[in-house]
Amino acid sequence: MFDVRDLTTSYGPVRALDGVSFTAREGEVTAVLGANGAGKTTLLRTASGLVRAERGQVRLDGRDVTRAPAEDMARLGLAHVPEGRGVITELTVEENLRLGGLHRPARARRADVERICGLFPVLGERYDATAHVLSGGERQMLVIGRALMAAPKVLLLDEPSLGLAPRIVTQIFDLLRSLVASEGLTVVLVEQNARSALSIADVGVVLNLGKVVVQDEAAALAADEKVRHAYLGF
Amino acid sequence: MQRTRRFRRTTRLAGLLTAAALLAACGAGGRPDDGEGKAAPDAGITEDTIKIGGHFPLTGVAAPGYSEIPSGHKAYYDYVNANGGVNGRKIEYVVKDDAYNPTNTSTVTNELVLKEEIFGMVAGLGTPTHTAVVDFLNAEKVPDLMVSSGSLMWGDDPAKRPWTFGWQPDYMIEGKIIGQWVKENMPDAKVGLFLQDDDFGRDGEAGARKYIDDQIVETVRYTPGNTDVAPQLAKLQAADVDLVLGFNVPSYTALSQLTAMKINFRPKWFHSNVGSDPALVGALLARFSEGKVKGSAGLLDGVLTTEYIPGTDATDSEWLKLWQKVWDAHGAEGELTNYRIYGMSQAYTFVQALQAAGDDPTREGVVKALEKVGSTLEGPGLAPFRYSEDSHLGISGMEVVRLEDGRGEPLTPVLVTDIGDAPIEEDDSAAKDAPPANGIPDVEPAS
Amino acid sequence: MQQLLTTALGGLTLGAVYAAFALALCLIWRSTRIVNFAQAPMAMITTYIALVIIDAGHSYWTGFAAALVSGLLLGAVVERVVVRPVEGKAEINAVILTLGLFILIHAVAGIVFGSRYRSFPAPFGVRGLTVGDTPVALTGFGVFTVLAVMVVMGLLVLLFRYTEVGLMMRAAAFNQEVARVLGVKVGRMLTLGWALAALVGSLSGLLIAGGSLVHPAYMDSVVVYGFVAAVLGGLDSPVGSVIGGMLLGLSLSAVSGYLGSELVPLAALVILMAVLLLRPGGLFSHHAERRV
Amino acid sequence: MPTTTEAGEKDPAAAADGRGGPRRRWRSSVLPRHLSLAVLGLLAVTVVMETTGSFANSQLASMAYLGIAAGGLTVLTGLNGQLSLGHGAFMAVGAYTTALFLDGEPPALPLPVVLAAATLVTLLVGAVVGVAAARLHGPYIAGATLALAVAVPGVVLHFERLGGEQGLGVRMPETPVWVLDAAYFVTGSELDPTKYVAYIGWAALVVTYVLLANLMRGRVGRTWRAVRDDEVAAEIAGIHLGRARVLAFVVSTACAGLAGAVMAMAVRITAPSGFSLTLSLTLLSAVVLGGLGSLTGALIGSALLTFLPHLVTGLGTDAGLTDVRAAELAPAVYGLTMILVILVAPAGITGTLRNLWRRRRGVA
Repeated sequence: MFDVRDLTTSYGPVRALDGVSFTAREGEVTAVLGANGAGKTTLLRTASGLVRAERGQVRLDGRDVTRAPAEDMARLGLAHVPEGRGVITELTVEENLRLGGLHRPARARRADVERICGLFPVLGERYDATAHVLSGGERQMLVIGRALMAAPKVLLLDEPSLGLAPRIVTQIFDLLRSLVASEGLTVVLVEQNARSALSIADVGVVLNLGKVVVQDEAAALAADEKVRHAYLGF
Repeated sequence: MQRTRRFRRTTRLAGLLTAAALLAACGAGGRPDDGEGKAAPDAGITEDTIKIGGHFPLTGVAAPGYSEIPSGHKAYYDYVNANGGVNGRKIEYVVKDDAYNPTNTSTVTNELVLKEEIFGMVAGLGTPTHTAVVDFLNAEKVPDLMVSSGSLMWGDDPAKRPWTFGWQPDYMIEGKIIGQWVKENMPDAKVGLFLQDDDFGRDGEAGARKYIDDQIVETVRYTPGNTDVAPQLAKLQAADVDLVLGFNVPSYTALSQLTAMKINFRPKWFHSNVGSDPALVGALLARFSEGKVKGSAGLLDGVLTTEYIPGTDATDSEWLKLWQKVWDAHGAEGELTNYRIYGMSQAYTFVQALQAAGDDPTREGVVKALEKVGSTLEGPGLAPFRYSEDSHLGISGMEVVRLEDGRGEPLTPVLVTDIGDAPIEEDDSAAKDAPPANGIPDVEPAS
Repeated sequence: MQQLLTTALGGLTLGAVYAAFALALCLIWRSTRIVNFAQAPMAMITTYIALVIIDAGHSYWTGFAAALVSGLLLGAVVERVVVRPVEGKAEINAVILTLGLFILIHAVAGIVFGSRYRSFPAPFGVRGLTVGDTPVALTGFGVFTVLAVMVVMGLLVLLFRYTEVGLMMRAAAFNQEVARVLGVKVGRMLTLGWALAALVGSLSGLLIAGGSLVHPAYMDSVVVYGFVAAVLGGLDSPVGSVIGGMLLGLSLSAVSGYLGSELVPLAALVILMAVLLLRPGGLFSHHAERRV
Repeated sequence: MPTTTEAGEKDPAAAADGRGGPRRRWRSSVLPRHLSLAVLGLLAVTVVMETTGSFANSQLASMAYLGIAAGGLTVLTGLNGQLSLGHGAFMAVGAYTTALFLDGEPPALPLPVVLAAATLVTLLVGAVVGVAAARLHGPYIAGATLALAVAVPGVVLHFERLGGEQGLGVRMPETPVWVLDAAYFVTGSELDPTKYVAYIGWAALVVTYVLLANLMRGRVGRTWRAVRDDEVAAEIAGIHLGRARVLAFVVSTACAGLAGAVMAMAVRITAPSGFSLTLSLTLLSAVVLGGLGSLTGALIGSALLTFLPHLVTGLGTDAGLTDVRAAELAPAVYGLTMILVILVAPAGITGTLRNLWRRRRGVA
């Protein structure tokens, strides 16, 4: 369970997050939606410790991790896949995967690699290639796979659909959905592509100018024409 | 906008006013005829002090070694001052760092002459560096004595540079003496030249070629700063050279010895005086002499060189005893080295020149006195100075020695000569000069 | 023929030294995308530390080890105290900073150690070896130099390719933020990168000094040649650095022997420009994507 | 680099003019302002020169050539973001050109023509190097220019005509009688050769700075800044990156050439050892200390480098250090200051002062 309470963050005089609170339940996908600049990315960056919170709390399974440094988050069970995919293109697929499981014992890691190559066969095929040669969709699979290597409880995904063809987006979202079901993951999915996100999410949280304006079941949000028009753009 | 306009108006006004004021203040009449005016005969000298200056590389790549010379000067002047000075005047030696960079030499010489108002420049070091200031010193009529360099420029044309004097034997006569010795003693040797790529190497080569042009089979040059001399020595080795004549500085003597060892090159070596300093080079090489007797200069054994003043190896020389006494009493930190002895020997000559200029020395007086009695001065030099109205070149000769166990064993009497086609002659007259008991010269005023 | 061989062997040992220096530059470049122009004076200082220890009567190897350890520490301290604040800022700031460090360390060495020449010992002999009856222009220490550089290069390759620390260092170098969220202590990796680089730099200092003379400026020419060597190899690759160093050593030795030693710096410049303009990725790059 | 370090970038007067009137007026107001500043500067120099001794005059001459070169370098580094560690080499080109043209009795060309020729020759060399350098970035350009700085003295040694290690003496032509008369008429004192060179240096500096200031303020300057700040954006805005870089390099090297010419006359010799790496690094520290991208900063930096070593060495000697150690103090202070400036006040002296001033007036 991932819990955010009254989270507030500023960049200099600009307040990017203003008292955001919501809860992402275990085994569910929580979609965080909103326009460009609404504070979605800042929310994830603050949660994972890359940006310092000014006020408020981030809790992981009831434990306060607000002040924990970003380097410790993976060990605490939180995996953050930053925007722009975050594949280290200079390293090979294998090395990228290995990086995901740094704090795990060697044997568990080897098993994980096998499991992930099973989930994403394309990674197995390109195992020794430099990540530089991967396509956009393959890179997205690689980062998700790498995040899973940490055996996280909570997975924060930032704009996984960015720049991908709709067909690939569907493919990745389907995969994500099945992962949540099989692994019991808690997923927080930040998306501009609200329609696709809501299609796989259980809950939706809508941000505007750093504040939560609506939060509801995904289906209900998708059905609410007012919210859709005002904030979600479809 | 307001501000700009006001600013601009102020600017213009200020400009006009200043210009007007300047014109009014000094616009009176033409310029008086250019007179002598400038030479200040009494600059740098008072009733009880005389201030002189020198430029040396105290920092940078040329500093190792050379930076010790001024400390020798200072020690000797302190010694003289402690014994009452010269005619009651204490000598103050102002040393400036030029990092062996002519630009800096020019700056610090300006400082010495124009700000410190020194009486004279003494022992300014280096050919490229001193070249930068020699014309200035002559134009300002500042005595420029005992330049620490063996270039011919300091003394071969007194009409052009009347205020400048050399001190050490110039590289050309050294080249001649070495050349003649090789011709007479090793007529069958195939000679290779190992030269520093400047006037030092060039003048030395010119001197040597007067005698052994036909024996020289290969010439290589190194650039100071590039410490890898293996390619140069490999070239000499390939030419089957069996005698290397080195006109190089001491660090390159050590480097060439080490490199020759590395590449299995075993010729006979003849290093010019500048590069042979057996104490320094010996100490540098001692580490590599592979278990020979306690820190001896084993690697240098058998190396030929020349000497023109007694150095630290001349343990029974009265001069060395004097220098040691002076250094122990007035020296800075560190030991007595040949660089410091060089400085003290120059300082000794300067004190003589000052005495020769009389009770009230003037800049011109010193120069005249050196021209008049310079060739008769008795000092540590093994050969007399060539100072006269026609030549400002320094010590006229040297002896050829072989280094054994860190000491120079003379192979020849003192040989003296001059630049050009002057013959080489034996002249031991100055070699027997001994220092006065109190260690301070006593030269009669020249006039 | 003999001259060619001697020049080549000399170039090889010299090249090994440039290679070591290029390795150090490459390490820092990999970890912080900074070219450390102060590498040479840093190595000079650690060589002096070794010299002080050896002159105090300890063995060569004690001094050798002390120099490497002090290099490690110096690198870490410099990264933490001086370089950390400019990491990720405009490239030019880091360059100016390391140049400032260059001038400062130089001057401090001049003040502390004085500027006279001192000789530096070398193990394994400094006399040319003989193979059968033929003397060759290679000393025991020269062989050690080449071997030491090869071993260090090998160790670095192993470190980067097969160990977790190496992987983390590379990750930290390529993408700090991603590395952080994956649990890499980026700051520590950067410090480690500088420390290792300074250690390798110290090694190059010791290898240049061995059997030769040292003074505060004795490493200065290596600043330029080491940089050229690193660029030849692509700045990013330890193996490339070593090959680049060797090639440069051979070429410069040949220029010095056959054309004149005053042209050596010019030759280095020409080689550098040719590589930068024709093969920006270095001689051994597969994909020329580097922005130079 | 923070944009606030540029000379008068946000000067209230200029900004006010720019807002207050049509573009034409903004442009036309800059030149007179620079010119009046120049006249004022020359007057100040004259006053200082006439009230100080010969040594101070010679120091002012050094400051002038350092200032000219630093001005050029600050344009390149501060405004265009290219770092050159090889400006000493370009000064060498200017200096050697001057020495060659002044060789001969009387010299073949009048002095202003010689200065122009030195500038032009260096400019051509700079153009060649600039074309290559424009393709490089950051540490690569630094390394390449570093190699250049080291290579040029070697090249000089290679050609006999250039005098080898000893270099070429620079024969300063006789001061023309009308200049002597005019100088006496205005100042009431004799114009000695030292002072003459110092005046030439400062005249050259003022001309250079007026030209540079106008360039910086104009379209060209904006182009350079745009390239420095964001290449991609600049390219999208239609700026030819390579051309802008080469132009900045050429302008900057032309300054170095002129500086070299003045240096040759002030030092009276050009020798390879005068153009060591130290010179290039000295120039760089001048612009960093003063504040990158600011002409005032370059001038302040060169003043510091002219007067500081003297001061620091004096302090060291007074504190009882040996001559050798005292001599190392000056570089130690530079090095330390360079580091501190980058760490604490990356805007340099001028930038920091300006920021303080703004903060006090509550503008920022």
